Amino acid sequence: MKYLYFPGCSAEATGKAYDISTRAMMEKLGVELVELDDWNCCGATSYFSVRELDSFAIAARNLAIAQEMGDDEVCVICNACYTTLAKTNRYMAEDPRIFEAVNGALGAVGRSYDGKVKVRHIVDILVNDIGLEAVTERVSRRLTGLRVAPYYGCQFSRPMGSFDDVQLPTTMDRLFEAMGADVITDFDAKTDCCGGMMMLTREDAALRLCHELLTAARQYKADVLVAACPLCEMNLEGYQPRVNKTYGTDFNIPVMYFTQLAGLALGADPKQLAMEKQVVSCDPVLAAIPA
Amino acid sequence: MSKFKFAMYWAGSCGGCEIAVLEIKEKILEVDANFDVVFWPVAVDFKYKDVEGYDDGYIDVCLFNGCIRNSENEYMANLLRKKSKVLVAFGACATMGGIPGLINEATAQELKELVYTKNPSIDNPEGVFPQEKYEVPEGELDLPHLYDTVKTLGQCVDVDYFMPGCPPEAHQIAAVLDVVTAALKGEAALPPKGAVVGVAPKSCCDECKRVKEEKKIGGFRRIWEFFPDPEKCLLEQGVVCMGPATRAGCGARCTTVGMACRGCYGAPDGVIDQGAKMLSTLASIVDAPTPEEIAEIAATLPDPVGTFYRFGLASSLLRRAKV
Amino acid sequence: MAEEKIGVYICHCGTNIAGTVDVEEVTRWAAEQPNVAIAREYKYMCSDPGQDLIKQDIKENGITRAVVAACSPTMHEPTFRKAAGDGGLNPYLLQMANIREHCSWVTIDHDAATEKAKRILGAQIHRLPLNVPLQPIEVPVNPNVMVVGGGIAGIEAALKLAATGKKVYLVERDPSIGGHMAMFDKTFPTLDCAACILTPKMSAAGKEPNIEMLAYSEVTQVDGYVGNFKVKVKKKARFIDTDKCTGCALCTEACVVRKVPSEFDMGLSKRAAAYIPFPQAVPLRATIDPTRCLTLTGKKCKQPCVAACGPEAIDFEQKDEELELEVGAIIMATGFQLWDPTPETRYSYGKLDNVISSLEFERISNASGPTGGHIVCKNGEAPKSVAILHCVGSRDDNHQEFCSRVCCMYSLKFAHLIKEHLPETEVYECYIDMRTYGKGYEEFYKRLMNESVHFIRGRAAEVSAVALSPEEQGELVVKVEDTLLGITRRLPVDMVILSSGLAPRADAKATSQIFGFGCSSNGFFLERHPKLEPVSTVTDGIFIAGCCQYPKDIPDTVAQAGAAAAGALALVDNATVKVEPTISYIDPEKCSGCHICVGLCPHAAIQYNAEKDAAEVIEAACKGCGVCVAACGSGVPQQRGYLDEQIFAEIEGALVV
Amino acid sequence: MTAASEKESRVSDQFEPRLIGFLCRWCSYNGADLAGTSRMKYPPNLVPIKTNCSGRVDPTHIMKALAEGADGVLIAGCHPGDCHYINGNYRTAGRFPLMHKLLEQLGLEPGRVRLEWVSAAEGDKFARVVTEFTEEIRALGPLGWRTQTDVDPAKPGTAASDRVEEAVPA
Repeated sequence: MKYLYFPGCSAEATGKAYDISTRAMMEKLGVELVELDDWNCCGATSYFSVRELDSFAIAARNLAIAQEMGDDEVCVICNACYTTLAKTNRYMAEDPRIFEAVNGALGAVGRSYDGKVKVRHIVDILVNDIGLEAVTERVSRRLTGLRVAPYYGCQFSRPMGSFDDVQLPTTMDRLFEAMGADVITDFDAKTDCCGGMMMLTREDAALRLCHELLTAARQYKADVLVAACPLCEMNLEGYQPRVNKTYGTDFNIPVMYFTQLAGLALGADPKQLAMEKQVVSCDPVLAAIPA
Repeated sequence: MSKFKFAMYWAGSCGGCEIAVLEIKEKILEVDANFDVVFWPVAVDFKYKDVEGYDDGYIDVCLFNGCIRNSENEYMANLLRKKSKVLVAFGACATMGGIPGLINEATAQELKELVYTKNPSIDNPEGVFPQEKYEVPEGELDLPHLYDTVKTLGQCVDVDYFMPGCPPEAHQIAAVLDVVTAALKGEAALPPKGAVVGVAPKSCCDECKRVKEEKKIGGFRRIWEFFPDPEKCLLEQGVVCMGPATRAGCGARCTTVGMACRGCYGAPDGVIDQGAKMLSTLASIVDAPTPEEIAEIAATLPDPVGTFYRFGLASSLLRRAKV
Repeated sequence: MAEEKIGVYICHCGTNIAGTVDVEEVTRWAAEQPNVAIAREYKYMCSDPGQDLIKQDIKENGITRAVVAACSPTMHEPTFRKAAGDGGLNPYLLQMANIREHCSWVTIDHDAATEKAKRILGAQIHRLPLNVPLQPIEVPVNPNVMVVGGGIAGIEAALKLAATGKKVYLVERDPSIGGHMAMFDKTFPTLDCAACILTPKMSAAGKEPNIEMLAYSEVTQVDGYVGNFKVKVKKKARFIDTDKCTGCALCTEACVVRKVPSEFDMGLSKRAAAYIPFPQAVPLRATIDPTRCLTLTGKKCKQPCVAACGPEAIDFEQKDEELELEVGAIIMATGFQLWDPTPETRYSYGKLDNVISSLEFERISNASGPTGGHIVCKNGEAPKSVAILHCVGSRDDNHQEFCSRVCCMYSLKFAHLIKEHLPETEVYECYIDMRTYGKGYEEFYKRLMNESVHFIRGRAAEVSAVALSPEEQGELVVKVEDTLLGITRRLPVDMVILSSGLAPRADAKATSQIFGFGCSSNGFFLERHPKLEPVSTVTDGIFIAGCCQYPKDIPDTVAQAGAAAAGALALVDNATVKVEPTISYIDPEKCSGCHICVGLCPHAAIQYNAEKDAAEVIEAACKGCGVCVAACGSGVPQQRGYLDEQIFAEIEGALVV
Repeated sequence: MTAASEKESRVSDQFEPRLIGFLCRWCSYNGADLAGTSRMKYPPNLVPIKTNCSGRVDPTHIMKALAEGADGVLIAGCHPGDCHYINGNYRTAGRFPLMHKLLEQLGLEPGRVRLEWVSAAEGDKFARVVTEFTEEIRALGPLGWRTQTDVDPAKPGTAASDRVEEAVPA
């Protein structure tokens, strides 16, 4: 198996561990990831609300490159990238004017895009292409007894919900159940917003959201929160100290990229999964699961 | 009194019609008693120029069999029309194009390629094709121009009567000749111009003795695949029988001996496209629980054109394949 | 064909047609078409002066055929055919060309619209000379009416019809009539008790000699046509001899199976396997639940019910009965079902206690309900705070796109009832828009605002049990944005009521197929015309009333039931009804008796006549689908009004321009 | 407004297909009416012809339309199960694929004859179908059956490809 891979900007900075663990995990699954040539930011910024058409063009450039590389689908790991690229496809398909305008822009740099490259979230690929059986077969370190709270975030299945339920996504639940974890399936904060980029502009608002999420995780007695998006992961983990300071709480909940925990179950070494990069120590998690 | 003038011509067809005339057996003597043959290439040696020499309307009755396949056919059609009082389109080919009409699925060029190169039994490395004009020491030889589209006689010239059948049944031929003779003698009236003669009213099913009941079939079968019930309607047994969309007159000879009707007598009155109608009939009796299944079964019929337009493609609404 | 003098009448329909189609140009063009003697245009052809144009031309100018280019024939064909008839022309020598719905309204470009209008009109002009005079077929009408569904709509319609002396079959699926209204406590905005106004009607229906009540029964098959429907009804076995049963309910007390969730109480109370759904049930007869009764499920039982039943009404051998009824008209009043809030996962319905549906609250607040009318939480304590969430499943692309019209009002009613029972309890109404459109509704809303209910304009985002503060501990937390204050709020409450929308019956589609009419895209029964025929269906003789057509409140339902009853009466009160003569006929002189059409007729209207060796059409049974016409290989069956040559002519005419 | 109908209103010099649509009276014709009352816009190329049931539509009608110069033919009926005549549309479902196969043998592009189930409530679907159909046929170009056989099939004549002076054999 081989996939074209779009890491996204965060994967080169705050979300480095996500990129590293993704590659490690896929290697364990025998899946080859071919990084997209000369890719650029997906455009998932406030720019979308400033100049929408330009943002479409920015996103479409990546898809155009994927098309040039002769692939009809591209794997993304970030919820924001996923939504943005999928949205671009959808708008180009539904509005010929956008289609023409975007291709006009791409034409200026000698590219064109037919709108046919499918955007695939890595969770989608894991559960629907590789399949839970195949994954389970390769599990060498079952996550028995570990209370996992899968956190999907708001852009995982919304608004499109292409491969999972819009309101109540369950793909990661099923993935970690297959890996033997004690998954908190009724974790009802699983699609609440983490605050996203608000952390930079309206920190108070973002912190409140994180506080809610962490409280929920605690009330559901989660050993670990797993995220499928660099921004979610950073807000929930990196800002725990500030949440504690603001709300007088004492959260110290491990938050991991789902690829890290899955990689662990698939027998990857914590180093390969860049787990030392985590702000909140993952040792309790490692301790909780039998080696 | 002098005898009436009889002519028969063989255009694009197999010659079966010519033989069929002899099928009337001793009745041929009556024909001889009443008619002088003034043109009948297969029987008597006349040349085209003889016919060209006749006065217009010199011929009393001309039985014209075969379709209009090439320029020579068309030339003779026009010539004989001019020279004949009564011009009869004789047989399936003349009335509706017949078997040769099936070439309307392709073009003359495709046909030539098939016959002179593509045919597996052909050894023609130089790719020699018949030329319409060819120089020889004695001068220039020429062949008629082969048409892309087979036409019926009626599509080229004004026809007085149409007599379908591949070939027309002997008893029908005899009957028609009787009527014409009587009419020429002034003893009877000719049928209205343009009439279809030598046929019976209703469809072939009317003459077919098989027991007919409600028809619902789950698929199509060919008679070599099973032993059809000799009493039961063939259509009900899944055999594609053109009977319902075919004019009566032959006496249902095929179905009587267990062969499905091929439709050589053409469509009954009121049906303008035999093939389309039969397609509708056949598809309508396909039965299954869901529309999807019905559609699947219906689509399993091989070669719809050859099945439904075996004789009638040239006279159908579409007449030929897209070129 | 004979020389015909065709009159062409082109309607402007104000600007509806003339705004897009160049009517003058089309008229000029029409005048030059073969056989056209006169071509006129007029602002409103359907107006009296417009119709008079046609009548005059027939009388004074010897018009022998006419075509009206205007709206859809489904709209005005009867109007114009009648006009032709009045003018002395056979109505079926008039055709309509639909240049409004199919042309002016759907086309942007004016030239293109004008050309299309010519093609549509041309088809009819070409066809007309081939039209033949037809006489509508007059068939006798069966005076009986069937009403399907015994809710308030069905009861009302049945009573109205019975009052005119017509025999009515009232078919109800459940053991008792009453429907949803019987479950309600109060009705908005007047707050009169539902039982007080419904039960009299229920018992009246039960006593009415002209109403034959078929409770616990379902329609399985419908044949026939307007005025002459043949309906198969399955009378499900109650395992009770209803003639003997007195409704004393001793069997229910004796029954040993006691833990069956009561449908009538939304599962909030339990009933026995032998049961009477509710005390005011009509007919007041017991029913034995075959899925729960020990005897009927093949288990051991001492059958105390048999011992308890004085009149020996219990009959475990009873079988389903199939009745064949003949009626002239049918009224559909099959109602709605509450939209099940489970898929709206963010509201945690079925996951968290005390998140309840509106119908559950109706039962809880009902004096005859499971709590005796005491509004309490699962733990039996009165809620100190209640949140009522509007538009659950409604106005939502993920669920039901439409507004159910009644939820705002019943939510206000709930708030009032809570305040009435528990004045100290805080009530929050989380709404998108407050839609109080009916008589006295807005006033009721105003009244509630003075009953210190909290109105929060905002669709609730989520109901969660996650507490962020001590006061949220053990509470249900409703997250909602107050769009008027521009803040998000967390409301800790003891009870959440989900004001679900009204949904089509799960089997509405199947039902509509049994009766032979369609459903709208939202799943409710499709009316013949949204404005002018809201209680008719495309099938003549079948009417619809109440929530099976679309969500509506009780007053509208009752009004519609009356309208449907009037529609049915207008039909069955006549001895005969005229049906379209566009049916098939077979010329035995041409038919070879091959039997193909016989087996294909969907209505068994073709039979084989052995002595003629030909098929023949049973006129009364033929509905005019034309399947036989298309299927016959010899082109023998033909359909009046849709002859092959007429269709061919339309094709030619449509392609001349 | 659909992109297609928008184009249709702008561009005038392009090929305008001539389409015939057989609509069953109970579902599809009313669906087309609904598209009208809802003021949905679609290209003007299709002329509807009303039949009581799609089961009344005889393949002969389709052939006739094509022979008369139509570039495409649409047959629209009730969804299976919704047929006002119980199962009339089942017959349509059976005839259609067989006719399709026959027309393909005669070199017709499959897209030229189309079958759709359109209910009385699906005005939007009707508008969409006509828009798509028009654009597809526009892309296929003219069928021009008349010009290729150069005859009104009813009347005698000569195929264009066959025009030669009367050849007199030696």
